[in-house]
Amino acid sequence: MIKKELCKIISQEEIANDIFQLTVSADFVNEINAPGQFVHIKVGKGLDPLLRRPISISSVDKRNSQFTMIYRKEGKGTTLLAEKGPGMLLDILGPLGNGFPVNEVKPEETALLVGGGIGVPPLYELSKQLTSKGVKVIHVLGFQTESAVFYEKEFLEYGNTYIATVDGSYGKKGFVTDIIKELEFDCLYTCGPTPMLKAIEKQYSHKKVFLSLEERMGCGVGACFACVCKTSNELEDVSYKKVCSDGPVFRAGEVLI
Amino acid sequence: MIKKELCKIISQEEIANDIFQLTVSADFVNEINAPGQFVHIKVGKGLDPLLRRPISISSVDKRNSQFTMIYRKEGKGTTLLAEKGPGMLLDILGPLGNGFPVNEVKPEETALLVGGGIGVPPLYELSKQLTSKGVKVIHVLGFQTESAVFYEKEFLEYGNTYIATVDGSYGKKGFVTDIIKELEFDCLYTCGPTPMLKAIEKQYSHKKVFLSLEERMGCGVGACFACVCKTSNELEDVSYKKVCSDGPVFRAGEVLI
Amino acid sequence: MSRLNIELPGLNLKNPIMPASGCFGFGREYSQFYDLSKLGAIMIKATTVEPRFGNLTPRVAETSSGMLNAIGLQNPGLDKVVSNELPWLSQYDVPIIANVAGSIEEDYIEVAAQISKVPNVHALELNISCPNVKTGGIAFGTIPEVAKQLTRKVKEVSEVPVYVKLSPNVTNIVEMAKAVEAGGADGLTMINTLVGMRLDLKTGKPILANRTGGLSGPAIKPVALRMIYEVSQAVNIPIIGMGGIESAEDVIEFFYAGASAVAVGTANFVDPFVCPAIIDELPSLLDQLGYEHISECRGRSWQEHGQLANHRA
Amino acid sequence: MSRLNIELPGLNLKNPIMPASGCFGFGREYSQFYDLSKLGAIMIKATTVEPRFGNLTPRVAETSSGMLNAIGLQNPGLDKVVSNELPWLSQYDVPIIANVAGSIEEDYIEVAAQISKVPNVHALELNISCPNVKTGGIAFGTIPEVAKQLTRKVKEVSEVPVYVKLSPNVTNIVEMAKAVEAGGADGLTMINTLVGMRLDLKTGKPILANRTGGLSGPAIKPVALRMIYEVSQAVNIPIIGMGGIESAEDVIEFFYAGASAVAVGTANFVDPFVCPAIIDELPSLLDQLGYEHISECRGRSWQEHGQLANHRA
Ligand SMILES: Cc1cc2nc3c(=O)[nH]c(=O)nc-3n(C[C@H](O)[C@H](O)[C@H](O)COP(=O)(O)OP(=O)(O)OC[C@H]3O[C@@H](n4cnc5c(N)ncnc54)[C@H](O)[C@@H]3O)c2cc1C
Ligand SMILES: Cc1cc2nc3c(=O)[nH]c(=O)nc-3n(C[C@H](O)[C@H](O)[C@H](O)COP(=O)(O)OP(=O)(O)OC[C@H]3O[C@@H](n4cnc5c(N)ncnc54)[C@H](O)[C@@H]3O)c2cc1C
Ligand SMILES: Cc1cc2nc3c(=O)[nH]c(=O)nc-3n(C[C@H](O)[C@H](O)[C@H](O)COP(=O)(O)O)c2cc1C
Ligand SMILES: Cc1cc2nc3c(=O)[nH]c(=O)nc-3n(C[C@H](O)[C@H](O)[C@H](O)COP(=O)(O)O)c2cc1C
Ligand code: FES
Ligand code: FES
Repeated sequence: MIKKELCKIISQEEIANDIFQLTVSADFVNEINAPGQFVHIKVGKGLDPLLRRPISISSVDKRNSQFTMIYRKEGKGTTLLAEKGPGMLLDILGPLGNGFPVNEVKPEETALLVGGGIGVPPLYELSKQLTSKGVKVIHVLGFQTESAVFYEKEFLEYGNTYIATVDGSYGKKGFVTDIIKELEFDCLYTCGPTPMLKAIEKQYSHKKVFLSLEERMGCGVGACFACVCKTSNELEDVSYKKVCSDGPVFRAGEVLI
Repeated sequence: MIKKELCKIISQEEIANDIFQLTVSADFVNEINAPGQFVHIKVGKGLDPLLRRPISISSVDKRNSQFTMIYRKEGKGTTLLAEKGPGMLLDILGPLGNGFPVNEVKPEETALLVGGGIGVPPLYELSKQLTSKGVKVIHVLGFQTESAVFYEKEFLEYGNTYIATVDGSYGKKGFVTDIIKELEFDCLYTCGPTPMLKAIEKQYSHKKVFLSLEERMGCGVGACFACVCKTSNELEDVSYKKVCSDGPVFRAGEVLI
Repeated sequence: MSRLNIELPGLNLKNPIMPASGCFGFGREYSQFYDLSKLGAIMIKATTVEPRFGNLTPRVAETSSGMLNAIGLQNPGLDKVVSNELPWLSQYDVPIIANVAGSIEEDYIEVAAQISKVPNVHALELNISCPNVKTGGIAFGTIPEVAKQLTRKVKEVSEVPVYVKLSPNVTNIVEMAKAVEAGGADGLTMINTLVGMRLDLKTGKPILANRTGGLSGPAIKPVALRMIYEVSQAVNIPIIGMGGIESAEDVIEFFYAGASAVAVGTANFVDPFVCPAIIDELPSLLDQLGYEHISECRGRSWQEHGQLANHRA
Repeated sequence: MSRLNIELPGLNLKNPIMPASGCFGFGREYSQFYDLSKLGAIMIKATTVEPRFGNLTPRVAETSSGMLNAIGLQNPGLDKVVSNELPWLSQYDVPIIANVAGSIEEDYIEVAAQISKVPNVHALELNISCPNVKTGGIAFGTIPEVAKQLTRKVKEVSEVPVYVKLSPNVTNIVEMAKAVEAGGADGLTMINTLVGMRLDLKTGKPILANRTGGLSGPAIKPVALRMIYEVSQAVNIPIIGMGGIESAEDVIEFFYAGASAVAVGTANFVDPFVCPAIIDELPSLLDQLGYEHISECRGRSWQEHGQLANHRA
């Protein structure tokens, strides 16, 4: 069930340059059923900005009825969000969408989690859930530059973690795709910029791959048709999927990216 | 000189039902030159609401570089304003307009100050300044109902204070105009709803009367022609006045209300 | 007894609040949030003869107090709407207004003929004003004679009353309204979106793949009110008003301007509960303003006080 | 050397930022805040032959991200503007664009002939689009042939280049633009305000004494951008863009759409320092976006990359 709730901010912290980690308490954490789901946040009370902002859930603490998000301060909405402090209330709609299927990989198998920039956060909860199931996880995380790197330590707790930066200021210079070439895995989960997703999809068309897509959204719940993508099989009954309600996670090959 | 300044809120308090007293610190207090001037406040940081809100200065504390306003929570802007607390910054443009001429009444003479509802606040600083000059002041203040009454005690410090309420729940039942009929004075200063100003102007056409007008404003500084009123003398060189920059205080008879 | 019920051609509304076409899909999504029977009516997403995928993405862009959309009339097509969506909606006690779109006259006629036969479709909304389709659509909405002809032909085949949805992107809205009234329209719905655009600061290119899109939301409310004010005084058919409504106060403002019912579009995206919230707030707002029934508010902006049947005491 | 200078017919602008007509009076008030020589130009308040008092008050109403105004072209009249306002403005090193208004053709012609002789008036802005005057004004701005004739006649008498200010309240803005270009216009300014309305919740009556008014501010920015985008591709004369600009980012967006300079209206009321603030911010924004000169931004939304003279490195 999707809920709309006024959630209290528990903490907010800048964990890398312009990258914020935001924890809120919410009754609807019980409704979160997979890593990779997202929420839709009304950043201000008035009309400015008007629309909600989609942000992924990066980790869930059901015991304390809390969940955490990690976002980059980009434009108007996230800039305003970054100004909020503990105790304030945030109007959040969630949980939304379908997340990563953790059961697609068996205990003892290896999952490769590939994240790019602000696509990294949802992989964190995924990693937690996979390892707790006994799956071996490898993380490959790409960032622009050293100051944008976050959560290396956190990911290391769950498995091998490779970092790539575009400018080579940290980790390996280059793209995540350069690193993953050399790795073995049974299932790949990825979230990040579209070119990265495309490259991965192409490279591993024979493998089991799950991608999390991003698209500009209106409603966030499947009603407005803003966030559609075409399905690969044009002959199918319905030739499109909605990122917000059918996704954001799709099996590679299912949709055209 | 008109300044635009980020003013820190020193205190804000609800002093009657929906009536708020707001004190801010501002460097521009030195520029305030008469009671009855006003400021133009940007209530929020974003675009909602878009326009500034005109609010009168109700008292000035030059020593501490502070001034106070009293306003009624009415619509969107004042509702947002009422939510602000000490320490927050407010974008204020001021001081604006021309206030009440305190020199139009001599020491020992009697000034009658007549305020209606939210027109009462600017009279408070006026009363302070007149009494400090040795003028005798009488206050006649009208409100809707008991719960809307404010500042009776404060005005009493400076002179006789009559209160009227429309529903008779406090003071005398009726309108200020009923009370002032029985009073003697040399000069009358008034601020309040237009019907009240009209009645007073008519009743005392032979007397020295100064009125503070209200009009919906755009710029607040005289540039947009939103707030004009006609001058009484159509033959004059300029047949209109701007409430924001020529007023808000006018001599009765000078403009058509 | 009710203070909110409104009778319009084909529509017996328990209250005058309905989601606007394209902002509520076919109701399924919002049925997660509340019982759709609570609504006065539902305006479903535009339906065309064939399924349409619509425009490329991005399809939405935010603006100050508004948003642009260029969905491009994506919909599953007449057959699916008739066989899947409408039967599903029939579980709710709520009249459906079917939004009818197309590229050529024949399209409109076919959709109208078929969809108006479905029992829970109580009225049609002829979408001659979608700014996001390349052929046809927009021209129907800007040339009075063309709009009139189309209205007439759709009226001939429709089994339910026909409301025509007007485009605000015209020099003379009254002329358009009168033309479709002359064509036999039973009512008007207005306004559709204003054509607008945003550019991406980094690339310099349009944010929307379709380049331009339709502006909706509170930003357009003053334009909607003005047009309803003008049109309601010039025609004798009722208007379902829309454009930026997000509160009970807004609803009253639209009634004052001349609307007989209203639709809520963009605000559903901001708050999925906005329609039931408005419905719940209206009675106390009526109390506060001194009206017994919401219909007393209609046209107050232009009616002489004497003219009002139920004047505020 | 400068990164902001722009040459337009009659106008040698040190930067492309100017206050919009009606939002800056004749400059006196804002000269309290900063040195007016800092501005690219000043568009002064509409001038008519005779002094005008304008409409009754209230003349403004707030809307979401916008405002309505119905000033009604209040101004001291041609003689006073020529004898008092323009000489006062001549103390500043800033070209003046005189906004010319009237009810009948002869009015425009007389104002244009006289005011264009004043040395610091470097261009005229023909206001055929004011929505707040009852006679004349609005018709000039909505009928292409009428606008073209008026432009031609004003061109005949004007001693400086003539820019025509377009109304957005038309079905086909490109047609209007082409008509005035054919009439000899040296440039366009766009957009004027959209006609809108607000009603008072308590009384049910229009807030504005004039009932309807012109909608300005950020709410209309997407409409302005779309119209400039369309028109700039269809005409060969430059456009001074306006409609909701309040930041340096907005300026770039208008250039991308196809504007060659911009005017700032409503934002002056929100922040009297907005024009100099934008001027000061532009260079670093250009740096950030990788442009040497602001003119490189012009028309990027529709130009092929190859077409650009100074493409971003
Ligand atoms: C399913 C999903 C999950 C996401 N999860 C995260 C996350 O965990 N962390 C994170 O930092 N970002 C995430 N994003 C991207 C995030 O939504 C945008 O960065 C954010 O909306 C930008 O808002 P803004 O107001 O700062 O930017 P502005 O540019 O001012 O926004 C203007 C409009 O464009 C939309 N928009 C701008 N960029 C994007 C984008 N990349 N994707 C979708 N809409 C956009 C905004 O929502 C808004 O409607 C996610 C996006 C989606 C679709
Ligand atoms: C010179 C002057 C001095 C004033 N001093 C005071 C004061 O000391 N205390 C006080 O409580 N009020 C004062 N007012 C009235 C005050 O400006 C309005 O109550 C306030 O603007 C309402 O804003 P809102 O957002 O709450 O209402 P909304 O109705 O949401 O405002 C919508 C728009 O209408 C304008 N508006 C609404 N009511 C008025 C009004 N009565 N006068 C002018 N504009 C209005 C607003 O400024 C805004 O632009 C003064 C007005 C003027 C012109
Ligand atoms: C995403 C979106 C899709 C829309 N699709 C349709 C449509 O299919 N048919 C139609 O007639 N109007 C459509 N509209 C217009 C709305 O029904 C409505 O007229 C307009 O948005 C103004 O109302 P609002 O400001 O409350 O959104 C759409 C609007 C939006 C925002
Ligand atoms: C109060 C006010 C008065 C205006 N007066 C005039 C005018 O006299 N002549 C004119 O051509 N435009 C006039 N305009 C329109 C502006 O010049 C401008 O085209 C419009 O406001 C859009 O720009 P903005 O959104 O930046 O305000 C006026 C606008 C406002 C808000
Ligand atoms: S955002 Fe509305 S359908 Fe996905
Ligand atoms: S408010 Fe602009 S002139 Fe007074």
